[in-house]
Amino acid sequence: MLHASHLWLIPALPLLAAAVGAAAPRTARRLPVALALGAIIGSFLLSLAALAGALAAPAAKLTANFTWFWAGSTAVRLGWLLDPLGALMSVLVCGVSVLVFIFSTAYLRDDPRLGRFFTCLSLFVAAMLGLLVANSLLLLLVCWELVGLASYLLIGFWFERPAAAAAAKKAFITTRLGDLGFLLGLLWLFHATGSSLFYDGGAGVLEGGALERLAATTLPGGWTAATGIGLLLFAGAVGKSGQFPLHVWLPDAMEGPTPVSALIHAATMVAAGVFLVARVFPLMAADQGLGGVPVHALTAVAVIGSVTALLGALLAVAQTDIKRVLAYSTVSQLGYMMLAVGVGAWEAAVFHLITHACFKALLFLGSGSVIHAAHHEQDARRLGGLATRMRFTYVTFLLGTGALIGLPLVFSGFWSKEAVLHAAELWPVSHLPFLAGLAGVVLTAFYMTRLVSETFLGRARGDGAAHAHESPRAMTLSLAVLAVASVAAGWIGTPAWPWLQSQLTGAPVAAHGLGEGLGLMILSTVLVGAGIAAGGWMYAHSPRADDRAPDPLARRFPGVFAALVARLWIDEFYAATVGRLLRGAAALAAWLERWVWGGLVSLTGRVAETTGEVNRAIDEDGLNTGFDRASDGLRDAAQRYSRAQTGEVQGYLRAVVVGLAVLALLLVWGGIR
Amino acid sequence: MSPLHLCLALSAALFCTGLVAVLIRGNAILVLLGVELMLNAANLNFLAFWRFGPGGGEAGLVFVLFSIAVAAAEAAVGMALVIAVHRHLRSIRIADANRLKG
Amino acid sequence: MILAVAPASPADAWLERAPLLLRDALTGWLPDALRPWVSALLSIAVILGVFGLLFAYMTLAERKLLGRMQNRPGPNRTGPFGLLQPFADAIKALTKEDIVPRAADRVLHFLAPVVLVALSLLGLAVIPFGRNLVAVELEAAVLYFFAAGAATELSIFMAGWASRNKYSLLAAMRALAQLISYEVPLLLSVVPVVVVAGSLSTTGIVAAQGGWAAGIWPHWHALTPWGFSAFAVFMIAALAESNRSPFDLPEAESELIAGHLTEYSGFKYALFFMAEYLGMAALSAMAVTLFLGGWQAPLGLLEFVPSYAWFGVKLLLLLLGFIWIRATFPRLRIDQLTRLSWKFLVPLALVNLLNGGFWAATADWSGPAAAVRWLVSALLVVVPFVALARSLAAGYGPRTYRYAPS
Amino acid sequence: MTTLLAVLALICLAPAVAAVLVRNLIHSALLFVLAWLGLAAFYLALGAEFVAFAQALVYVGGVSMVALFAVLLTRPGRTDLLPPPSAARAVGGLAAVSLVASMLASSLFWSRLPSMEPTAPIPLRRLGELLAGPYLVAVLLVGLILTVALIGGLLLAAPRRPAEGADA
Repeated sequence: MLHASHLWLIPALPLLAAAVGAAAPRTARRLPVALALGAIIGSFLLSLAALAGALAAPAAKLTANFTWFWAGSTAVRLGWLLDPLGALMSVLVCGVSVLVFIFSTAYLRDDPRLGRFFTCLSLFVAAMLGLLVANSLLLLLVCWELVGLASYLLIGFWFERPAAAAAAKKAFITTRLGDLGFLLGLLWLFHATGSSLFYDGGAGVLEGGALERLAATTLPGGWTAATGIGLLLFAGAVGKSGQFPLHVWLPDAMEGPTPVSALIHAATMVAAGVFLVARVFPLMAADQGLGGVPVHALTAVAVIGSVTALLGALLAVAQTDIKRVLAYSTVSQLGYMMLAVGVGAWEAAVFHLITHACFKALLFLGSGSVIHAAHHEQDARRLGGLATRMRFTYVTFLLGTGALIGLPLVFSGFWSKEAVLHAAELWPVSHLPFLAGLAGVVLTAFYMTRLVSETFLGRARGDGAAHAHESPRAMTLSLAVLAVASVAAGWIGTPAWPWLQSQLTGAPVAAHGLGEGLGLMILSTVLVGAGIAAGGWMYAHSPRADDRAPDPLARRFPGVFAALVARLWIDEFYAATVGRLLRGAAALAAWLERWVWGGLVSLTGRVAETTGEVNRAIDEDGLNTGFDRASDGLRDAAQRYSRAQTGEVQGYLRAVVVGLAVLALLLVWGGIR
Repeated sequence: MSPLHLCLALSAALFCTGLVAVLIRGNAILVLLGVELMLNAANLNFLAFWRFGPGGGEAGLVFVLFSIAVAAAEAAVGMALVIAVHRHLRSIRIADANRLKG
Repeated sequence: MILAVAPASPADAWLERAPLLLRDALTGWLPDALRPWVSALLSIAVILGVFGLLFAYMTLAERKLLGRMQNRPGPNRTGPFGLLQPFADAIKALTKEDIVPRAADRVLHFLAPVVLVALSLLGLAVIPFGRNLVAVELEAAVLYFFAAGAATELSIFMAGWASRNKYSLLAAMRALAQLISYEVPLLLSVVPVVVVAGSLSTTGIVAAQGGWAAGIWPHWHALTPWGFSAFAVFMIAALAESNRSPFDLPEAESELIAGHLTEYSGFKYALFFMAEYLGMAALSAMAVTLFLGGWQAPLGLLEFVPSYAWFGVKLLLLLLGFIWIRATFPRLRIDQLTRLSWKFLVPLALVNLLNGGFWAATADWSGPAAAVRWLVSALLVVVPFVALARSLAAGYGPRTYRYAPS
Repeated sequence: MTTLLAVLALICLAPAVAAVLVRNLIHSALLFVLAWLGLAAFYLALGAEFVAFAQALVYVGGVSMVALFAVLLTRPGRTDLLPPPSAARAVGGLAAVSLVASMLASSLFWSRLPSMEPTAPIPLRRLGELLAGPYLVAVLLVGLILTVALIGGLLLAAPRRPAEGADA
């Protein structure tokens, strides 16, 4: 059991490790590693204690608030919040982090900047944990930005590579666009409610009074303050969670080391957006029952989520880089989560977030194992035939794949995706998101089958794959633990036993058995089967001969495939629109700078120059003569007096005694009494 | 002339002698000995007021003992300094030791 | 400051009272105001006479004994057994030409032997030669003794420097180094005696040594572990203080051709000799007073012998010891000399200080506890001695000599 | 009493003055010794027996030895004995004399010091009790100072090892 006022310990441990690691000499390689591992394990244990505390009273929002500083008469208050959502997420983040840390010790064993890597990882985890236990939107934003900074450092960890440096910048700038919305939303919220605390014994922004006031505040055009704030906050989540249209940074972020990818895409950074939306769900939902609102905040979330889910799955189909396939898959799955939040089932979103964290971490670490074994070859076309050489990795990768595509009944992904789709099906506004989700299911099964077949089946098509060996123990250990979690994590939220949902909402959710969603389950099973069949027919049935052979899909649908390979020209579109706009603006600014402002500046300069000339004349001819003479006098006098400083002790003493003698004579004979 | 006045007069004269030694002798050793003489003059004052003063002056006697002990320490360190300076400058004229730079 | 005018105690034996009775007979007719002064003058005269004679016959004894030890007869021509030799020497010294080098500092050259003799005599004033025989009774007599003795080396320095002779100057340097080195253990070895006796006065210290343990073991300080250690340190330091062999570096006939004495002749030379023996006698007398029970008899049944006789016997024994040591040991080098003092005697004396403090603190231990007290005290002497000796001797083996092949 | 003290004062003062004035360093140092001995005698006459002996022991047996040793070790050459410029000497001497003359004058002619009867001298035992009782801390501190001075003197005067100083 951990009291809310001690929650700060959870992020403080990794933060301390990061601070010490940063201060440690560059030659000390082991110290940051040991510190980071110790700190994250300590945080994990603390998180478990916190979870125990939270589950003891699921509905109670246990908080510990304090005043940071006073701005005038307004207190800026921060605090810690202990509820099942935050505690579960902490356990998840810490657990995955522990495994990723262990994996990294083997994966980056020979890297000269191992210590720096673990320092950054610790900072990253610390920021993420701080974000989870924060009871203040302001504190959350601080940690949010720290997460961004740490991700920038980690994606650009191999900064010698231009691609990595560019990807780091891209991730940072793209997410910053969303963060701008977040910041505006925060300011607006603070302005409207005078508080940034989530829960404050009735006075917090997520509690009744504030929500009613926000929903009642109307703006021109029928908007309410709640909608505006919700949409702005969602903009931050869009950036962080790689939602359309800001998803472009996420696949590029694969330039970072694979453990970083696992951490970013599985548990921490991308989860932050979903977590934010889930955390402020009451605010997002505040405008729900109101008529006359043009767009409800949650509707926007659902639409964006469904588009992202479909788009990510589509783009994943044509990728050849293992990690990029997984990255687009992450984009797609994040879309599912947003979709779930948008249709009001935020607990389903969190459920999917948890299961996804497990199996996506597994898949990324598995791909890392493959890449490590294949001498940093990550193009699936040049791999193949690894099933026999890396049996353990293959089996765990298969388990992860099963969880991702949602093989029925056993695998976790099935249950969580079923919960999401079930909620989407019941959404009264539109059926389009539901249909997009179903399409995504097919595509997911298809591209994962393609990936597994190309990577593991057939025969080796490159030197790296031909000489691959099973990875070291530290890697396979992490894989084994995650594989177990990938399978088992789904059992906590089945329709027959919705434990997770009832803990999250704080109210018992009735077990409705399998009957209600049975049709949907059968439907998705069929769709999954279709996807596997199509993938297997195309790729596993007749594996490609060598790495130059064209993709089977490209032979059948060349136009579609080319469009997908080009990622639907979204990056090019940005370059052509936003980029050109910016370039034009820059050119305009340069022109203005050179001819208009430049002229003004030159004129001002000329005026100043002339004034200066006049001043100089007055100074040199008038004032300086006097000063020069005074300075000369001063210097001469100083020289004369410095001659008294002979360095001879007796001279000084003599002076002292003469002074004393004069004093004594005055006192004795001079009549001064 | 009372004994107390005599003591004070002798003390003043000794102090003067020591001071003159410090001021007009060029040799560091003699300067140090002059300082010792000045200390002695001060000791004499303590003793004089212990003996002829308004009473309760046991502290005066004890203080002289301490003063003598400290003077011995001072002499030892002073002479060691003189030797060190001599080794460095090949001179014990106090006027030659007029630079901070060694 | 009390001049010795104590009346003779009628309880004492006649021999014991004899000196005092004699004094009273000689001064009894004087007015009371003059009596202390005359008796003080009398004491001075007696001391001068006794120690002058002692000096004369010590030189003879030394020459005879050294001669016997070196397998030769020694002086035997002047008078029976050479007994008139000292007087012959004195006459010779008085009649010889007094040579003063032209470059010498005449004043200091003259002053040095005079001052030396005067200072050597000063210390004798506070020695209690017998039960009532002390010239000056002082509260801080021990301190006075060492203050008076402190200046003796100064006169050796004066002699060495005033001679304007490089050997003499070397002797002066050595004398200063030796004095600075050995003054410390000398004084430190006395401190435990003062602590245990609880007095700085010589008569008090002698009184503290009266009586016998178990009727036969005198309470002399030298017969306790700490006292023995202090006694040994004191005697070694005393040897050095009086410039006696093996510490006769300022003189060092074989290296410095008599050092500070090189440029002295005639009566001044004789004065130096006199001062050496007087100093030796004074230090020995102090050693007797501090450690050997002063005038106390060694056994109760021997108390009928007058106290001053006991004192004389002990003094003579110590002086003969000086001569014996001179015949036995070779001279030390200057570095050995200083090392012996700073690295061996001073630490030993410091530990012994602790030991004396322990002895004083446990004065009331009796019975079995007394045995523990003796054991602890003995350990405090033996352990530091062995440890110091071993650490100093580390790296030194028995000396081996290599001879060139014949 | 006063006569005795006056005589002793002269015995003390005359060598001190001479010590300051003579050219010869050794003579000067020996005259200082004489002055200190005279001062010890003066203390004795004042009834401060212990202090007098301590003075003789420390100054005659310690300080003077160290000073003479320093004189011999440093072997002053001709230039070392050169006094400061005579003008400076005159100024210093005049200042010192006038300073002390005013002190003298004020103490002898204007001071309203009562001419007290001498207090009883302190028995030696009482002095020991004072030193071991109320002044124990001071005694320990003085011991510490002496130890530090001894070590400091050793370090200062010890020749530098050749490895450390090139000019040693």
